[in-house]
Amino acid sequence: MKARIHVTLKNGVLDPQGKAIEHALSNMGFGGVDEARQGKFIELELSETDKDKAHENVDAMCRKLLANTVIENYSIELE
Amino acid sequence: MKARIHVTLKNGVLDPQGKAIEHALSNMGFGGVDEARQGKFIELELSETDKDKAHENVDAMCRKLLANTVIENYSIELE
Amino acid sequence: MNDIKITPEIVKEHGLTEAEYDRIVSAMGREPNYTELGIYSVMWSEHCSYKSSRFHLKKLPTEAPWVICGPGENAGVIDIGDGQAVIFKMESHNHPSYIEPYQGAATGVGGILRDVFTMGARPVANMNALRFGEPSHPKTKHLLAGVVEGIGGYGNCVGVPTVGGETNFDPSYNGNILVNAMTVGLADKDKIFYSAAAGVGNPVVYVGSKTGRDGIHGATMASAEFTEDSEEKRPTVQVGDPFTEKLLIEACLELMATDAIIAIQDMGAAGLTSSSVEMASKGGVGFELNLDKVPQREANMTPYEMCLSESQERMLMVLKPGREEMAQAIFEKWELDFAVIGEITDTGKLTLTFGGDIVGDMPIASLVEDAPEYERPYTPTPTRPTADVPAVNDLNKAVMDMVGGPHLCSRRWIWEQYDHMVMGDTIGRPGGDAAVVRVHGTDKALAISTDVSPRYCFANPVEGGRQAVAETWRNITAVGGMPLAITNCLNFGNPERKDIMGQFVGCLEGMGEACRALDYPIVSGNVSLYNETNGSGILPTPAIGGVGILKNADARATINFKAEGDTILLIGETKDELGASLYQKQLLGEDSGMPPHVDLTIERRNGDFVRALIENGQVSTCHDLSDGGLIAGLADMAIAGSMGASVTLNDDQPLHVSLFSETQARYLISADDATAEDIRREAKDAGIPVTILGKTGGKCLNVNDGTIDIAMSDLTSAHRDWMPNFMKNAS
Amino acid sequence: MKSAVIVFPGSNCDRDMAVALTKITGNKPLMVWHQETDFDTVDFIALPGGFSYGDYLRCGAMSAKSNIMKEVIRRAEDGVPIFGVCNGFQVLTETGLLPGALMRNANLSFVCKDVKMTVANNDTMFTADYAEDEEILIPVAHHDGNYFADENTLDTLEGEGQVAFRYNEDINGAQRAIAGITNKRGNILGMMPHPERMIEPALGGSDGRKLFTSVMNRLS
Ligand SMILES: Nc1ncnc2c1ncn2[C@@H]1O[C@H](COP(=O)(O)OP(=O)(O)O)[C@@H](O)[C@H]1O
Ligand SMILES: [Mg+2]
Repeated sequence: MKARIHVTLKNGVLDPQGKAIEHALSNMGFGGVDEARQGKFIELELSETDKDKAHENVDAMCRKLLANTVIENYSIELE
Repeated sequence: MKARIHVTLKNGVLDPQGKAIEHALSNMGFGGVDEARQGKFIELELSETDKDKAHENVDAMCRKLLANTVIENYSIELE
Repeated sequence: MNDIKITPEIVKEHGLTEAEYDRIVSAMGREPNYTELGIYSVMWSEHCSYKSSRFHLKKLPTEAPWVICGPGENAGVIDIGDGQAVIFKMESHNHPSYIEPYQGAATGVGGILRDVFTMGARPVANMNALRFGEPSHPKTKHLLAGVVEGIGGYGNCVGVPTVGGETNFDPSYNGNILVNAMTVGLADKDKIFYSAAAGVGNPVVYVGSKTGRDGIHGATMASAEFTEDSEEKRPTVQVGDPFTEKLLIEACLELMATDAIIAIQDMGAAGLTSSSVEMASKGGVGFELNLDKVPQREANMTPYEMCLSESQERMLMVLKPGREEMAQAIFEKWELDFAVIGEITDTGKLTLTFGGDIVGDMPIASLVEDAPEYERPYTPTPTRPTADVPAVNDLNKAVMDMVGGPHLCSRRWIWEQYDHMVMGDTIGRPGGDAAVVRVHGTDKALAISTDVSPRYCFANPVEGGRQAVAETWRNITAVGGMPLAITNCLNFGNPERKDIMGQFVGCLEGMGEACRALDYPIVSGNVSLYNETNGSGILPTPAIGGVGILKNADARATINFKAEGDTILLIGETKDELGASLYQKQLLGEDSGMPPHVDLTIERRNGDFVRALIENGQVSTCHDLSDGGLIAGLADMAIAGSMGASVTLNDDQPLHVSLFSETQARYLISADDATAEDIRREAKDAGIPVTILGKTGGKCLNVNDGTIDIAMSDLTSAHRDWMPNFMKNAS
Repeated sequence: MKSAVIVFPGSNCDRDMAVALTKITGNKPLMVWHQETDFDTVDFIALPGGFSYGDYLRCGAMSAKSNIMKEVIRRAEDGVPIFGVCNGFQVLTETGLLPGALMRNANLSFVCKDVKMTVANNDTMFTADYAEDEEILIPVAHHDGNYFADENTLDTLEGEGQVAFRYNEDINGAQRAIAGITNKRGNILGMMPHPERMIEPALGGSDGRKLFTSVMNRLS
């Protein structure tokens, strides 16, 4: 089973990478970008076949390592 | 309109971050992770309302800035 | 894959000529299979075989009483006393850095680090010599930003300080940037590791990262000219993993503290193939490798791919029998792969098995010794007539333009992205002449400098070759160091062109002369040819990396003026030498005439004099003169010292000559009046030209009572800001 | 003063820290590998700079989960002084021993240079030898030193005197120019600048020494 995890910054947390992207795009002449945010996208290949168990597991991974819940949110998709 | 962009390493390109995540998860006692890959997830808030134009635009942004097409692939979703 | 029939097209794709292919067939006594062809092609590539350069490299002086190991091993080794040795080398990563600047430069740093720690040294300093196209070229910013980030990204993470380098811009590098990286390491003299394999039956061990399909054909790419479609060769780019490199350094050094290793070699260009062939060839033995045992990152890798992969952060070792378990425990502690992949044989062959079959079987000797060697025809660069270089109208503006322009401005924007202090021994930081790094735990220090003036090499290769060597010698001297030996990275265009080959031969001749005259041998180096795009080559760029020693790290000089009211002295004579100068090129847009002459006797005499002044504590402020001449040197010292200076130049030459001439073997020093007077007398007695120029202090740089009068605040900001302004909005 | 330096895979200022501790305290520190679960009793624990686990995922994230950090957390609870520099600071925030997070520098570039900073609170065990508001020069070398915490946390930090050092110029975008903070109890300090690199004139200055002597004096 594959887990697709998005780790994004919480609202209100400054995002230096996103800001830099906004800046760079506008310098390059790309107009009309009102905001840019950058997060992480992590894909895990799991041997688990039970969806519920997998979700529980991946959720623990996110809480304990993959996301820093002080500043980040995460979401999990399994397929 | 919102653009959601995934930037991932091309197949076969070494992913040191993914490798380290794999390692760390297994050290922490999370078994059953056969592979981990890390990519970027970028969200853009666009003022463009025409979907085709937006796509064209974002595609150019990806090629010129957001992805390093030498080693990375990208995909775009608009909503 | 070995069923693929070898056709002339396939041979050509591998960068081999028909004649070379015939040579392979006769060496093997049969047609090679696909894997074997691949292996021959990388072993016989320019990059691995030095086929165009070997003949001339042999002429370089490589010996001195303090040389422990000269060219031929992974890096050069010199003795610095007290049972310690310095191990160093410089290497190019030009082509990969043009294609992917971050990863190209990063893996360049990784590769040169491995060359040095594979010999038993702990790396203690990195340097980088960089050349980019003209600032206005659309790619320059992007390449500069990526290269600097890549060098920093790798070096910072590994924890080896990047302490200096050089950075030039010239249109000839528009399509071929140069990224040359140098590593300096320290080892115990009796704990140096070599690559010659020995002992039939001994295990061949693979450690480090797993093998993937990275950079296959990298070595052949580095040996081919760029054409428009080489941007298509992209998947050959390798990704560096500095974290793994750091672990590899620690694990190798830990194993090296035992007696388990017989031979060790990093897997560089052409990976597993070239490392095993070189180890076997040096030891006069054969290798049998079982490719099934190679740690693999990807599924279904073929023997061809495994042999040619340039995955990074891997090493090959021959261990004493029975030490495998102990060694394995060390590598496992550092979380690195460890695999016994074969053993030494007495067949003199490289034998490869895979899935129970023999997939390659080649005589080692033929892979190495039969590699073609070309004495390529060349035409010496014609001597140029001397040039008459006129004065410009506005000298104030000239100084501002030069000091605050791309060629002489501060490189701070670059080195602030490098951790230049980690390891706690950097006492001479970037921004001065040579970098100074203490030999940990002693009173000694190493002085390190990389230099070459491609303008001079183009105008007159022999003079340029001499000058490059002499300039590193001078930079080391200017901090108080005794220059000991050099490494080099010879970057040139297509050697199949007679004029390019003429540049190569000329530069080497000049380098050799300078090395001999200065007792400053070459102990390692690297050649990068075919730096050419669509038939237009780079300026000849034989980058030199020099290493010297300060016996007492406290007695050293820095470039900043220390106190107001000190006397400024010029050591050495200024001649009318504005041919091929920066002044001529930048301000007049011309490049003609002969470059400054390097008189090696004078070089040595002036340098030895200055070094003695620093060693005995009379001088702690010193700067050698190079690009931009006297005024550029003076400006550097004033800016670094945050104070002005007033000087008078009345040497019977036009003022623009006194200011901008690039006459060699000159130093500026400053000292209090009494010491300055002593120095003047000592110089006179020694027959060394010395001129008292003026005084430090004030808020302006003032020449000849206001003929030049520039506020230090303006000069300082122009010098500081050019590069950050230029790099704004780079991506 | 007996100290320990924790070594993670990828730490690279561990030797620098050990040299500084040896020179200033006169005792060689214990070097403790991340896989250990226990080590001798010490008076002071340092988490050095570097790129533990390559700084992959997030700086300090993986080290924060290592065996040894469980023990470090236990000792911190016992009141043992803990000092994290650069990557060590990042590890401390990742474990939650210190509040907030260290994000990518605002201009996204690694920065290595001497920085003027101010001792924002000299009434801590780590800063007592400095004068009030003393201006000191200490080098930084980091890619992720941009200190972030929500407004409430920042107010609390300031209100409780937990801000130990502040940059005099904006070098990385850190909120309220915060360069180093302590925990509420005052036995844990995390800072981005490297005092261990500024302990003798040959290195460019000695302003880093007082940090170590402060702790020494407090403990003796
Ligand atoms: N790419 C670089 N990386 C680090 N330091 C650099 C780089 N380029 C230039 N420098 C530093 O800038 C200073 C000036 O360089 P350069 O003009 O080449 O010196 P010199 O003329 O004395 O050889 C030196 O201290 C050098 O080490
Ligand atoms: Mg110099």
